[in-house]
Amino acid sequence: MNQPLLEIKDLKTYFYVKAGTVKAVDGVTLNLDPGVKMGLVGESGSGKTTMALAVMRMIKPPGTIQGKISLNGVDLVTLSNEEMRKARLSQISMIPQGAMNSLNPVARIRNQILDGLEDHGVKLSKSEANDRLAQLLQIVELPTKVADMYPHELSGGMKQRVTVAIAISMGPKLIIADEPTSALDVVIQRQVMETITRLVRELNLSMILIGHDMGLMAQSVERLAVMYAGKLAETGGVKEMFADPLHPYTQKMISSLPVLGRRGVFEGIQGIPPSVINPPPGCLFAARCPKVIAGTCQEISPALREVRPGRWVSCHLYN
Amino acid sequence: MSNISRRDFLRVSTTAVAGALLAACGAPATEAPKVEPTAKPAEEKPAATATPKGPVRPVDAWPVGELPRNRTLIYYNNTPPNGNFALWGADPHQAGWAICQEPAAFYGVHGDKQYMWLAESYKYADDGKGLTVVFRKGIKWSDGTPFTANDVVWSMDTLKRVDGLQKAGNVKATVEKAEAVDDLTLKLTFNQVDWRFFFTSMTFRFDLGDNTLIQPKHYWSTVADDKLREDKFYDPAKGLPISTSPYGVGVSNEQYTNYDLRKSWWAVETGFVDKEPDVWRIQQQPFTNDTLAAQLLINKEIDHPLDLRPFVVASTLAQADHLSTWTGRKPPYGYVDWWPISVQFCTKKPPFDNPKVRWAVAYALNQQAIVDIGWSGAGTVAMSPFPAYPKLNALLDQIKDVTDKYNVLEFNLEKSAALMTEAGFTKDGEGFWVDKDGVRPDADVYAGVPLFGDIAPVVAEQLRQAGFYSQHKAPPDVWAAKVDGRASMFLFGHGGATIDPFDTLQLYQEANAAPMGEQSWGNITRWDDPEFAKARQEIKNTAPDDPKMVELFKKTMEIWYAALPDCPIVQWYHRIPVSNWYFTNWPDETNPYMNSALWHWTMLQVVLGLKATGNA
Amino acid sequence: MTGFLSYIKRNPTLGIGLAMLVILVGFTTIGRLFINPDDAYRQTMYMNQPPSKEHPFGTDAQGRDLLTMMIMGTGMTLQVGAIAGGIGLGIGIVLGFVSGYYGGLLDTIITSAIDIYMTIPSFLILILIATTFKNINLGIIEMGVIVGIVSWAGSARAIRSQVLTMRERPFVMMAKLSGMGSMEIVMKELVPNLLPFLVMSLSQSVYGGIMSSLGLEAIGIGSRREPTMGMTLFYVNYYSAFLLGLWWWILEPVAVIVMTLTSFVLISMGLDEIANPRRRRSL
Amino acid sequence: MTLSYFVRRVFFLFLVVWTAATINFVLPHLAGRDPIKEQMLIQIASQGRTQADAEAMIRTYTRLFGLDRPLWEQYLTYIGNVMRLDFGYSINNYPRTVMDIIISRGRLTLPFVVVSIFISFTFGILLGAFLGWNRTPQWVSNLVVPPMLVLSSVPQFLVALVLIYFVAFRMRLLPMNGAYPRTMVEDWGSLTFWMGYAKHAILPILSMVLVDASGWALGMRAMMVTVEGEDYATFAEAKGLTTWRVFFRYLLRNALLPPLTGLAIRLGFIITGASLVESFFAYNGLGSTLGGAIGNFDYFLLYGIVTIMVMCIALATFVMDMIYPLLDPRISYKAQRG
Repeated sequence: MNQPLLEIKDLKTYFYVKAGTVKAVDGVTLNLDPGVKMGLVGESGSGKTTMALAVMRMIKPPGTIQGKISLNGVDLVTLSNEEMRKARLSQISMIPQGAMNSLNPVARIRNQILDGLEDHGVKLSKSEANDRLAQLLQIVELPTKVADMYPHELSGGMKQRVTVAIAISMGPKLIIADEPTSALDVVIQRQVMETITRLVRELNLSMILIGHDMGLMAQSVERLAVMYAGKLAETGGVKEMFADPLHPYTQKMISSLPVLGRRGVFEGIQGIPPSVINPPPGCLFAARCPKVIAGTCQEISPALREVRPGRWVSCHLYN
Repeated sequence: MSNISRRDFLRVSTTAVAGALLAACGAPATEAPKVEPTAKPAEEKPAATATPKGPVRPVDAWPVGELPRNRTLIYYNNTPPNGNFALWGADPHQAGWAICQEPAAFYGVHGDKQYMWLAESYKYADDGKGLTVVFRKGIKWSDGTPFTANDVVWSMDTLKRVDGLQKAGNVKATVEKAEAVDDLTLKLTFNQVDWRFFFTSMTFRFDLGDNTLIQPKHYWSTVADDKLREDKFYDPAKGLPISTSPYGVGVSNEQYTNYDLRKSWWAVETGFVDKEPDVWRIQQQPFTNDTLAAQLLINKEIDHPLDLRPFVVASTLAQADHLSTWTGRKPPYGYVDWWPISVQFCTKKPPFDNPKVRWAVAYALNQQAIVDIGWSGAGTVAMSPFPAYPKLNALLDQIKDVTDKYNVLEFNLEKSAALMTEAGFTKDGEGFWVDKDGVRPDADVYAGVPLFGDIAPVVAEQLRQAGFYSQHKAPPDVWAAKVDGRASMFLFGHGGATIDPFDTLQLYQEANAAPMGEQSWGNITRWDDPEFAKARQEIKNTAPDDPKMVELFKKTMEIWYAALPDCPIVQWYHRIPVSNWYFTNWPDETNPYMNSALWHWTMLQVVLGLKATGNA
Repeated sequence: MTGFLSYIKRNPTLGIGLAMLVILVGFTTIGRLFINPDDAYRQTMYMNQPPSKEHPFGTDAQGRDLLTMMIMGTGMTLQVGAIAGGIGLGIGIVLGFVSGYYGGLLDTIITSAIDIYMTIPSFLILILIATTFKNINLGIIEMGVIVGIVSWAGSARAIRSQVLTMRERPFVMMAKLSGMGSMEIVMKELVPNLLPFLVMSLSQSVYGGIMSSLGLEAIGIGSRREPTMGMTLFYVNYYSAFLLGLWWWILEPVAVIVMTLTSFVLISMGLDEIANPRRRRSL
Repeated sequence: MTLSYFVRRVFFLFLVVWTAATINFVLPHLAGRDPIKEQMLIQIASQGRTQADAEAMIRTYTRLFGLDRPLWEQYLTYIGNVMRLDFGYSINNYPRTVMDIIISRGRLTLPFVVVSIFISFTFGILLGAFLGWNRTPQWVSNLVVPPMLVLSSVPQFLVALVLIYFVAFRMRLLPMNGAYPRTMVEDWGSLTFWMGYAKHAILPILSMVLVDASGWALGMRAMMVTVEGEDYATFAEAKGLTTWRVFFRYLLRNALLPPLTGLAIRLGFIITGASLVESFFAYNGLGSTLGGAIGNFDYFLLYGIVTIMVMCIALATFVMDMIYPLLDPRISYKAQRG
């Protein structure tokens, strides 16, 4: 456990648009050890998905990525485009958000799975390919005949299982699951999530699970990171965080859950999240913060620091 | 695309000829044969086919293969016949294959030349109720069958016998009986006096007339009467179409039609013509637009287009030295056609049933401005419904007191307004004439597409300036609009008159002046006047060179001018730039052996006059 | 207003399109104050004059002042487009809503009609109508009406499919449950929600109307007198302006046409971003 | 493919043709026109006939064209004739039949129109996809899109005029007019003829392609942007696929579907557009014949061409309907397309 699998240092993802600079992700620092599952939570627009895309280096102009994202000691930001492309799926892969639309509607499942393999240099004979498909589909609990079907012939849960099969097809070290079950109904959500957690455990992968279902988080992840307006508010072990939230935002968030630890979706806090276009200086939560320190919070942006082992928080309260 | 309809409009204008009668003038016509550049007296040479003079034709077979460009005359016309040389059903007029037809005689008005052709001489019966035509010896159809007077008899009989054939009017109306006295002599018996039959029905001039196309009896008598109309008369393998002409049809398709010089021609064989034409092939291509035609002329790709707009002609001449026109390189770049243009009135429709209103229009029109604006000055005004030809001009000169009294060229808005006020009109707030109910009379000027595109807008605007609520209209059904009487005013040409005013006067036939509600196609103005009819009848019975003619003409025109069923505006010009690169000796004002339009019936004469330059 | 401006900043396509349209409308309305409309018709001896002080846009072969013709003609062409677009969209809205909202047999009939109509090119029908009917005085209004009548199928189909998706949205369900009548739901719920889409359809219909009228006029089917852009092109062609090198006479109507059509294309594209949020480029 | 789908599409095909044919039949009657009479008027006037004589002639031709029978009988005969592709005689080119003219001119137009459509579509689609692609630098779009906007709204005939003037007239690089060299006879079996035909077709094709491809490209560009916003586009990239695979298989492949449905309908626009272009190149094909039929008011020819064009378009739509489910698996042969 000496070398973290993923090491994000001062990651900034800015979009330079006409109206100004959108600081979607602003100075996030985060470590993820091998085999660890981390939850990433925050309100809509807090920069979770952007951060996930930044880690995959899939930010398009006018967006930019600054900082360091190293995976197994390799800085992804400095990789060539081609190297980065190869790293996707084989090193980091993604389980996308919209299960309904994430598969190419005009291609058979077979091709959508094999395309990824083929473009990462895996050459398979026809029978090898069939074996591989059968194996992958079996892992995600789908019948083999799915391979020859089109996406529109599958249910939402089946589609999401296909994306999971694709995500693990090259045996990556890290999986980023971006609200993987958000589009599914509750029963299916649970089945799919069980499959994902089972796979992550069996294959010993690391995972970043993005979402706002705190109950799901409590069940699925070991560590939790809270994002607010493009910045990291707090990270720590999931149990610790629930038991003793440090950041006022985290505190409000957890206290607003109806029944702690059970299924409950974090819907946010009263007040409006701040605009991330040309954000003001100071703590962005200051305007909504019940414990605001007048003079300081509005002026100085709090740094993220480790207040106790494994607990990082960015708040002037803990200076 | 609509140049085709321009042709349609041209062809319409010959309405005159139907029942032409009486004229004391058989004589002048028979004296007419003169020395022409291409025809020589037959007796001077033995009939020699074996030793042609001049350049030897590089062909043994007919139709011929590829020929040098400098022996190919390329001209624009409407869409080529596309293997459709149907004679009796379709109207072959201006279809471009007049080259395949030879008449009894040709006439060129600009040089006042008559070329006796298949016929050697003709003579009217003393009472004017008959005609004898003698044809030349040695004429052969292209398939070798000798031509005889029986062919002419058969042609005329067929026109009389079968209903609904093209060009049947004159023969049906006039010819009682056609018979062949012998192989070369045709004897016609008329059911009325007609001193003009040879000229109107057997002589090619311009694109005019109800000419009887003389057809090979031996071919057509094998076709059933009810199949005549459908016969396309085309099959190169069988040598169709059969004709006496030096040119046969080689290839005819969608893109072009080749008229190739045949292996032999009766006129060379008999020595009537001293040598074969310099033009070995005539290629007819479809005319589509002025711009392209001008560019092709400049690049020497074609030799002869249809007539072009004055601006285009000027610009084209400026870009190429090898081009010339009838008037050389100066305006008006063309010759006067037989088709002077008038603003014509529907004289049975208010308010134009009132001569005062018609004259108000005449005073409102400034003819010279129409020429200046519409044609940038390249043209002349018309003060009468007659084309400006020598014999007709001479006649008009002798009735100067009438034309001075009724001067349609006078532009005088006060007189115009005074006449309108007299007719009971007042002006409304916007300055337009309204009748006593406050309604603006319909004064739209209908004009065909696109022939009048340059002058019609000017006419309409001039009328607006004078208070007529007028607008230039060119709907697709412009023809029906006139004939139905929906159009109150329309631009149109008239005539047919070339050597004698009768053909034009004949337009205003009382029998054809249908009342409103009926279609009137013979006499579109629907104008009808008993006095005029009587006077015209007298002209009909009088020879053109009779001294009485001037008096009669004066009397007739006095009635015409007073009533003014149409107001003359401009003489019509054919402005045709021709290429002198491959062929020279095009007819022009210094050498007016024929009018130069190749789409006319007289095409053969123009082609025979051309000389190859040998330019590569 | 400032909100509008700041929106335009984010949607420059719409902004440029609107700006071009405003310029054109301004050109034809404000321009009218400075010219005598009669100059667009009056022929003079000054033919084929290149641009000069007296005639800033030059003159045509009939000696008409091209500046005046452009000012008048731009308005007329826009008018034809507006009439055609309005009528086309009007029919499209009625059929689209009826078909999309009520469904059933009515929908089947209307959809089949649309399908058939779309298969028969409207330009051919236009030609048939314009050449068949006697004595139609093809003025600006008539032109607009004819073009409008034949060009409803596209917008009807598009509106129908929008209504179909709208119909399933929760707020329509709510409205139905709360006992609103069909007409009320259409007017109070569907139309406001489809407004950006309808405006976009209007813009497209106007574009189509102008395009069709230009096509007809360029081949000579139209009012010979009015200096609409299509008729001007007809005369450009008729007088072989290109051969004569009268560049101003060609360039001016083409510039107006390009600007007009482009403005409507841009407006449609811009409105599309509002009407079709999925097309917004995601951040 | 189910039988019922096939039957339904065939039925639709006939419905379209029947509708078009009926419009053709009804319009002149609605307008109260008598095509024969009008056309004969023009021809008769040049013969200088008496009224009685002219009426006899009109009677002859009315009988010949079958216009003297009761309306319903005319209609049935007419529909029957249309189904047998018999449109009667062209009034202006009598005794040529309308079908004869359509075939002999259409065969000159068909290759040139098909090639035009093919080139404009392929080129426009690729260009549009490229411009709409998020990997294409913005400046490329800024540079290319404005001229395309202009080009797509310039009348085709002006493009034709410019091309003729510079390429053919001034530089003499290509022939100015005609469908093939006038020293050749139409012979589709000969390679030389094909070469000549091709050489003459370059400029007309170019003047249509320049305008048309711009239109396709603009439409395709917008489609690409939409497709790029789809989740599957993002996921495709996350899969680490090669750039080209993402571009062709995931983006272009999906963005292509809506334009493809428009392709069949586009056929009609192309032919009408061709009518002016053809006349500028003195290309005596179907397009300029349509123009001529309008100008001459050759009713039967006009209606024959319109019907044939509608048939072609309906047939093309039918073929598209048959192929489309292969391209877009979401559309099954069973379901009705909405």
